[in-house]
Amino acid sequence: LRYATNGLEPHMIHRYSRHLVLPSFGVQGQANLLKSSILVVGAGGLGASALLYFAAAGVGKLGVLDHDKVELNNMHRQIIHTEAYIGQPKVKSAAAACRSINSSIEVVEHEEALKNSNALEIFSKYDIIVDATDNAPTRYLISDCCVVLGKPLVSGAAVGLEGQLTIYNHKGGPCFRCLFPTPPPRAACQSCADGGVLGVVPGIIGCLQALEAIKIAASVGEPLSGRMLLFDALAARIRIVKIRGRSLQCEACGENAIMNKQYFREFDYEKFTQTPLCEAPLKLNL
Amino acid sequence: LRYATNGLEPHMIHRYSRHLVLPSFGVQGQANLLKSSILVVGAGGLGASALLYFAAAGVGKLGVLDHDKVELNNMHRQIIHTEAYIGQPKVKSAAAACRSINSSIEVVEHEEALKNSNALEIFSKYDIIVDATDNAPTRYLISDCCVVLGKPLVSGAAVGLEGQLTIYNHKGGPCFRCLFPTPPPRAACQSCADGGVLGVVPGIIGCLQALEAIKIAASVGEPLSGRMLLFDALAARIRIVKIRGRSLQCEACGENAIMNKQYFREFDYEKFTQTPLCEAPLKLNL
Amino acid sequence: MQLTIEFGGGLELLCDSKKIHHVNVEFEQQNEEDKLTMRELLSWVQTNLIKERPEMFIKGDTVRPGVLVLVNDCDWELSGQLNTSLEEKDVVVFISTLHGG
Amino acid sequence: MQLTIEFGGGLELLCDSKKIHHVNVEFEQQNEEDKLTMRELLSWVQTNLIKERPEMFIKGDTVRPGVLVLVNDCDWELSGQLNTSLEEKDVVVFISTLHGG
Ligand SMILES: [Zn+2]
Ligand SMILES: [Zn+2]
Repeated sequence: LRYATNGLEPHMIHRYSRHLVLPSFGVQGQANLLKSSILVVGAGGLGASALLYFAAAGVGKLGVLDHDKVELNNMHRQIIHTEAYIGQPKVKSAAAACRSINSSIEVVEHEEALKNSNALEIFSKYDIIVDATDNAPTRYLISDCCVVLGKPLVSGAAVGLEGQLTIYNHKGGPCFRCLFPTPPPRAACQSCADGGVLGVVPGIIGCLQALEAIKIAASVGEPLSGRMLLFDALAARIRIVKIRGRSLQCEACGENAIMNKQYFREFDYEKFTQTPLCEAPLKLNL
Repeated sequence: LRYATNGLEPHMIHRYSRHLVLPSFGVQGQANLLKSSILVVGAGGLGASALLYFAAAGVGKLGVLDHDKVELNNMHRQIIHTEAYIGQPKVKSAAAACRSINSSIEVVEHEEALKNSNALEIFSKYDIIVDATDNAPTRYLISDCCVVLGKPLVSGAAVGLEGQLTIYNHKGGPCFRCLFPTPPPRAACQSCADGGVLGVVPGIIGCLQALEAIKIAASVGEPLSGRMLLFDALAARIRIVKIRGRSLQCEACGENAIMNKQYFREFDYEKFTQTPLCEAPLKLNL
Repeated sequence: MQLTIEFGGGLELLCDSKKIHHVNVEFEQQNEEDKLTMRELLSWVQTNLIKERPEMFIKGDTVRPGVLVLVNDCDWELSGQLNTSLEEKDVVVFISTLHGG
Repeated sequence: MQLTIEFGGGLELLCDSKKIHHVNVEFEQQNEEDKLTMRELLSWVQTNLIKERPEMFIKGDTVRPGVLVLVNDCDWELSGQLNTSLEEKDVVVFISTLHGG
């Protein structure tokens, strides 16, 4: 077999050979991926598997953003962190794991909480944003920031034994606010901390987020935009449903949208959703 | 919150707290999992993610069987192996990774090729077998061995941008031979080595294998038995289809089946499938 | 009219943790062309299936914010929302969006 | 008769790498109750869709070993295999089983 190598170095040809021989991915797909940059917001249950597969696949620049530290009760699902990193920043642990499986990519550590004041600057350095966070205000903040900057957003969520996945703000598709213009009541927003989660469920959704972001970065296939995947792990049922397109009335991306950099920086996401951006973890009393 | 702890030690209650609070999993599901034993045959693309989630979730005894060494061209999909282990046995590398994320479970290394002569003895030590291998003769061998020993088999496969998943030989469901009594022609059996594979595709299937095996081990939910999941990564389409039940004519599990320990030990899987159990890897000429 | 009604994303907790309901919805047909719409179905569901915390399902005359409604695997925004008319054997899904990870 | 015919697991390579085919299959109806069966469809597919290596699709009078056939997401073993009769708008999937990992 002989291929056009498209500027790939010999060690890359060897490492990614199983991608290069794929007719529907090939040298061009790999070259696109190596030139791409992806930011994963959240190095928890969703981010763990997504980050490892991004690093392995050869995303050129891989950003990790988180402000938490690794805890023992993360270990049942956050397979990117080893016990040796308990008590240390998740970003540091996750970046080390990514580098240990692929030393030839750039891994960037953003050890900070995501806020209105830093989101635009950080997001603007990446092509694709992956939402691997765990609360409603952060999800609105991330979506709005992606709309303002025109970045595609691969959004995953998992609680209990269910997961959900879609792509927002991609090629004229809807943003998070198009689907959810009004935030849900706070009682409807269970997190993995208070509701629990079967560890492998965010693992599956995180892998699917990695797949969708890799497809966008490599320019291959049909992205999961305008569609949503609904996963029921207990029943082993998966639905992929058709969702609405961009809403003309959307405050973020509609015809008369008020969202811009200035408005974004001043928007109060905690007040809007009646939920703090960073929740104090529930303490179990056993 | 206060729970019956069912013999779980305090460090386990802390580690698995997000499982314990799940009404549909809970303390009983976790206790079942901690008492279970699972063997993963193959520490490659499928085994990589499956093993990590088994270890994280707290499978009591986790076996890894493989005879290969870690190579650079595995790294794009086999996220369990770090660059530091290139050239070393996959079993050693995978076991070290599992222990680094959960030192409280037992990890057993089987560094050998699976053969008629060792399969019965090894499989008999485990409750559930996970087929994460890459060729047709081994898949027949594993299924037959599970039928002879009465073990459920969680079977996954991935090539190119597609994946497949089902459970064989579980609670009266079909075995691999019920579906495929006659082996396919050798030209129809592409491996990841010659056909290529997008790294995250076996990652997704491996996670789904982990989920299904965890459900069986914990006795929760509806297993994917009598059903098969068909995954098309490029199109982002997933079908879960109904497949035939156990075949009365099946040579392995049917009414007049000839398969038993003796017959199994002497069956020539290479001749039956016209394929060697261990293929020499394709050399790329770039 | 035979319908399948499913709940997910935690909404099943409002109906005894049962996710899938095969139901027979009777409604008063004023004339031949009169069809059951999602507007009527919502109130039928609230009366017949929701066992607790109805405020987690309905707000005003529609579902509460954060609930996606799917008719035959398609967002009801695409079929007319409350005015979507239903046919025999349709599958209606109510699913609460998840935020955890 | 309008049918959707899909190929997967590598079988699409036999038909110009096209996975989904929306087709109109005409067949000679001897009488009113005469229905198109999978037996006739197999030979129609072989003639009209398979462009190369037909031996990778058919062996004898049925599909080659290792190919699963699904009619409306259900294994054709459950509906009578070659004798399965088809209805308007049915979806027939031919998928080769994978062994890689
Ligand atoms: Zn919008
Ligand atoms: Zn059988």
